[in-house]
Amino acid sequence: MKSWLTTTDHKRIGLLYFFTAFAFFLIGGIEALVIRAQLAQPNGHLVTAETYNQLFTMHGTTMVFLALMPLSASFFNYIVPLQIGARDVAFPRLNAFSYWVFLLGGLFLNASWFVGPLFHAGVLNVAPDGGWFGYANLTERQFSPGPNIDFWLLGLQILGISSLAAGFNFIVTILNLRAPGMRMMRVPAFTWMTLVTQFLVITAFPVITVALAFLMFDRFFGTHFYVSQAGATPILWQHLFWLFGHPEVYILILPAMGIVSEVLPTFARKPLFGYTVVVYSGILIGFMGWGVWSHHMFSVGLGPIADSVFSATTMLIAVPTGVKIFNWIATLWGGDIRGTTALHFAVGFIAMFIIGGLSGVTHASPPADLQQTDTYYVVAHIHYVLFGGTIMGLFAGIYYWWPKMTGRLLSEALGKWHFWLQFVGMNLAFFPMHLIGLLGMPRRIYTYSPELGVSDLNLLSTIGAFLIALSILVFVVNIVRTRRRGQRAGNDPWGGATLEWSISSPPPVYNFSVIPTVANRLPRWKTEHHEPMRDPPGTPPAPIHVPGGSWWPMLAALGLPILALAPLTHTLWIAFVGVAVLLAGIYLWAFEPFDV
Amino acid sequence: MTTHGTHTSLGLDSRKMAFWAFIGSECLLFTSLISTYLVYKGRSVVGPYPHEILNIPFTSVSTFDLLMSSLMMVLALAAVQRGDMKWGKIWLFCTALLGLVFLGGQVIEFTEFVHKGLTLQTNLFGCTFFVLTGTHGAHVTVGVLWLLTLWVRALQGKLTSANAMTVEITGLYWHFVDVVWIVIFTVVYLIQ
Amino acid sequence: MNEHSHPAAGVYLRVAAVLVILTVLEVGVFYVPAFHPVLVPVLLVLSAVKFTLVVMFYMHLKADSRVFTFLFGAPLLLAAVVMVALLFLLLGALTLRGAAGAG
Amino acid sequence: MRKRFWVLTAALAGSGCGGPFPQSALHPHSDFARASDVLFTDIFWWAAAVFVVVEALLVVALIRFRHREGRPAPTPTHGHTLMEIAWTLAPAVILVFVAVPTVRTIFATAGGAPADAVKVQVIGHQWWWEFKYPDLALTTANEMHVPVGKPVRVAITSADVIHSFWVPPLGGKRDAIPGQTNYIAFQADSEGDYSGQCAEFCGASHANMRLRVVVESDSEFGRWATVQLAGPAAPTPRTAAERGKAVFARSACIGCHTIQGVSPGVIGPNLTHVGGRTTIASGLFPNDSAHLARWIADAPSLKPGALMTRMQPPLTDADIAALVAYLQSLK
Ligand code: HEA
Ligand code: HEA
Ligand code: HEC
Ligand code: CUA
Ligand SMILES: [Cu+2]
Repeated sequence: MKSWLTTTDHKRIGLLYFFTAFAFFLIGGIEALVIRAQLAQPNGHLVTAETYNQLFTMHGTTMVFLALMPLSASFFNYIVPLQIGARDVAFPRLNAFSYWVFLLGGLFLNASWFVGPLFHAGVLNVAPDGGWFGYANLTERQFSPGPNIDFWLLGLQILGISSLAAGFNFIVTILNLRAPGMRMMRVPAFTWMTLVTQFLVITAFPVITVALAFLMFDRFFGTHFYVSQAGATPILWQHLFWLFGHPEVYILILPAMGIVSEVLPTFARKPLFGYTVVVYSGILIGFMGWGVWSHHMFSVGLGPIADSVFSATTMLIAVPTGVKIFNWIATLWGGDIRGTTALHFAVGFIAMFIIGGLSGVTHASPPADLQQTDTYYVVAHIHYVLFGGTIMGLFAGIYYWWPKMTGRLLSEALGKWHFWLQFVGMNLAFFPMHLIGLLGMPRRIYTYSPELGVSDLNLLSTIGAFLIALSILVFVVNIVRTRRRGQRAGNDPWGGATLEWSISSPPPVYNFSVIPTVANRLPRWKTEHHEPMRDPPGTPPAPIHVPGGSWWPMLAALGLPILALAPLTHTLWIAFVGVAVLLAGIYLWAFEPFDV
Repeated sequence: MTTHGTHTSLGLDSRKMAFWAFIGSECLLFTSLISTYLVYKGRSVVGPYPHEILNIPFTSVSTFDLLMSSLMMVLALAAVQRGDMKWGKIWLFCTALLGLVFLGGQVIEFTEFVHKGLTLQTNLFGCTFFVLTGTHGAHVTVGVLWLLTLWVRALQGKLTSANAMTVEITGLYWHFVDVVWIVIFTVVYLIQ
Repeated sequence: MNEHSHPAAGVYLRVAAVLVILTVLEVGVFYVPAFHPVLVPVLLVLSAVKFTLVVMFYMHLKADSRVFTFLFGAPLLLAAVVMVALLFLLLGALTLRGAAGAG
Repeated sequence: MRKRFWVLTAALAGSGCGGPFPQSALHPHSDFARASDVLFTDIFWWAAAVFVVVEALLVVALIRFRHREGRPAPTPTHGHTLMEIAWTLAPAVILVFVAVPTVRTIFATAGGAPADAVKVQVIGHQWWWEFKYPDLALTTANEMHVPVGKPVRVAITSADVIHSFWVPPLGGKRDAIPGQTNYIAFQADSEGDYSGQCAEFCGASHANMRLRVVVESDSEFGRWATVQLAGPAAPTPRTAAERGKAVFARSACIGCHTIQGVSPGVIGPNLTHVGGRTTIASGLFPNDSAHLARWIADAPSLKPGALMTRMQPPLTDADIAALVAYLQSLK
């Protein structure tokens, strides 16, 4: 127990990330199920308007910040150091800090469901309710007097710190801890996409930090950053939010694209087609992702010139994305494709992401988007890219790397059930939403009139959502079953080309008994140019020093939610406690002897 | 935290690299703040307005002070790298002291503004000005704490030329805070 | 590690002198009415020079690894572009609104 | 299969005249809506083509190259420059065909309108719509009337938070933003009663912030305007309506509602001609006695968060009945 709390081992932290994020995914999913149950019929009254608003806000926020990002992070943690032949990440304790901040931030946000009575309100009353992009000025104290928005903005502020810390850590890890011979153009595609993602993180998060800080000042100290009566404009929030928000969606998709780029070659037994192009297009997507944010604001009235410019830049992103897709198909082409569950999910990713991408292109055309924005058509788009894309990709990664992470193979039979249920379920749940939106149903409404003529489609969608839930249950059964009865994995159940497969599953604490020297991009494969490398010996030739654990990252992390309690409860002294804890953690951490 | 200090793929110090990435990230933080200041410039519906209140001579002195602290900082680093801990200590202390002087100046400035009727809540100028310069001030505060920590460690004899990298990184932070001020001084104070 | 590439104290002092002179110039320009038409560009250039001097010499970017230049320079460039874009979008939206819609 | 379903339903929506899908964006009834629709259809077919081609390639690859015993190990191809160029250029070219009409339509639908257009000012409130006709000097709420076949320019703003004005059959939405005015322009091409809805999340009753646009002939529009311009109907002496007027005048109503010559409130909708509307509470309920009575007694129970609070002290049933009679008399 203690060893898990103080761990600085990237593999353990990876597992902690996985199970925590998966729990949040279930919570976000349950929120979605309640949403779907409410909307199964017109004039539904399962939940009140106020509860519904909290549900979709927390659903979006949870899925984005507490489920998908940290699920990706669990692979960054577990896999990246293994893929580059490192003993750990560059800053193991900072890594632990990131995890604890994430956990505490997530708990802080979700605590809002239950702590209503402390704020003289009921349970299920004070959770955030301004939508996941929390548009000002609805979020100002004047229009949202309760603590709901406070929970949201403080929680996001905490989570941002976690992501930023991880961002610096992984950039340095990938740039600086590669095994000898592993030049940048030999780095596996997943690690490459991780690197691009982290650059997006460290540049995008400061912007939302500032946006949230303004909101915080407005709510707690009476400033007027988003108050039009004072001469300001609430549109500033939208710019700052989407300056962050659009890079954020690529933060969510790029890791999944990286996973797919690993899974396809392994199961087609063919190198990734156009590796260099795939890597560069990933970089390009990340880069271009910075120039398109106003496509979320076509209805704001930015003027025809701005609309045209942002429309064009947005459409351009289809080019590098398409390039990736074509290269993936070309990877399969001429291969010897083994239909494992991981491959199913990777192919599912491609098939579904195309739909989401193409609806994205219809959004990118402002006059068309004016009929689509803020309707279920957008909800369809986001779930095709986020669920059809990211979640599918992450499941591909889970089935692919689970044996590495636990030493046991997930059941393929259950895996196929999981995949097909999820595939059918998601299309049933999200495809009708295109039509629902075009037929005039706005998003974020807790009820709709039967006159709209979308009741049947909504029912269909709800049925699909419950099918997805069923598929997730199958997955849960699969991991529980695998714990005891799963087939042993050995070092390399799939015949992978990259370094993580050269060591035992799960790997020893020190990862590599001898740090491998890398001579090419596919070290463990035989190609026309080279023979496979020799895997490191099972036991290290000399004892390897492994750093012990540390309590201080957790202590420092604890300072943050305490600090956040101060504004939430309007109590100054708590702020001093928070700062004291934070500083204590940092000082103890900085002066603790810790050698790697 | 000397992680893999000896063997890195780029032959660069990991902490220093992380710090440069951090500074890159901070660029976007300050850009967001400065952009907001600029966007809202001249949009306050009530006074006081910048030209009525900003004290250029006073702030010029603060700017000079911060520039000099940067000089002290590089001198401190050079001394530590030479192994000259005597001067290392002196320069470190001077850097921190000048940082404190800057903060003192900011306290005086803020108090004066409040007396003249400009608070956080008064108008958009107040909001954007105090939050921007306040964020910078918070960075200076962290820097001063950090410098003083190093100075105390040096007094205890625990900071030696072996820790030159620590001092160098502190310096990176300190100079960055200085260049941010260079921009703020121009954009907020001189371009009214 | 790379002490040799670090400039000596003399260089630091000279840079400091230039920084001070530039600051004096900035404030001077601010007070000379003749400069008012070109105040903004002049000030921007002067402060950019100061910025560059500190980064190049005090932060040793001039002599240090290109990796650091990239880690700092890329976000800085991005930041600059973002700032310009924001100014266009928001100032345009706030002041030209009437004109845009009146047609 | 999925696509066929789409096309089928889209066709369904297109053929049924307004009927089953009153808020459909696929069934345009103005030049603005038609421009968006034409563009969308155009992009949709491009997207459909890309979809079919790419998914087909994927499926063919999966079937042709699935694992079979005895298949020789694949040759390790690493890439192909010409192909890379080809599949970079092909999407780029398609996008040109999407981007050019897009930009053209953006400028064509930028909200410009001839000087003689009917001008309507739309003000979003939590959670109802206020409509002002500056040229006609009249104010109404929740039901907007415009003449058919005439250019209409709508100026949109908000009194509190951000809303979005959206009547799909007449065209795309524009946000109602406090401190800013946005414009759309359209020319309705057939008479009818179109429904719309606030499309930007604006708090508790965002779902209940609906509206209607009545597109009518020029003469009917003129008649409507004349009625709106007149003062409120005077209730017949010694009827419930007259008692209602008295109740209104001594209750909190006057603080929030305007009835010309009776009360000046501006927090809620103008009630001068409320009896002439077909719905109340921004398109939520039919304007009948039962709903009016329940609304007056306890609006928030019908519409979560409604800023028309329960009257304190509560009105008696008789008072409410009188108020209903009065409001219904205000045709
Ligand atoms: C994983 C996350 C993710 C990804 C990858 C994307 C990808 C894209 N998105 Fe999406 N988007 C979101 C998540 C994502 N989006 C979310 C969460 C929102 C809503 C936020 C909210 O309001 O709550 C949103 C909203 C959103 C909007 C605003 C809609 C509105 O509110 O009105 C727009 C508008 O342009 C848009 C466009 C695009 C485009 C053009 C892409 C492109 O990157 C897609 C590119 C891919 C393809 C095009 C398919 C593959 C390409 C080919 C096969 C080549 C050939 C193709 C052509 C020639 C067209 N998205
Ligand atoms: C980031 C990823 C992500 C993911 C994965 C999902 C997944 C799902 N989403 Fe989500 N959604 C968003 C991101 C995401 N969503 C965002 C950003 C918004 C916008 C929010 C806003 O407007 O602010 C949104 C909004 C949104 C809406 C619109 C709400 C509205 O506008 O009013 C709807 C409506 O149907 C919806 C539905 C679903 C469904 C049915 C799923 C399903 O796929 C969920 C599947 C998961 C499960 C079903 C969990 C399984 C649970 C069990 C099996 C129970 C077992 C229990 C135990 C073991 C204890 N989502
Ligand atoms: C606190 C302010 C307030 C008071 C007092 C008030 N109203 Fe209202 N009223 C509103 C608001 C706000 C709305 C719009 C609510 C909505 O649709 O969300 C409204 C809506 C209405 C409507 C529907 C109008 C329409 O066009 O749909 C009627 C009818 C009405 N009020 C009648 C009354 C009567 C009668 C009284 C007095 C007994 C009264 N109101 C008192 C604020 C008030
Ligand atoms: Cu008004 Cu939503
Ligand atoms: Cu986007």
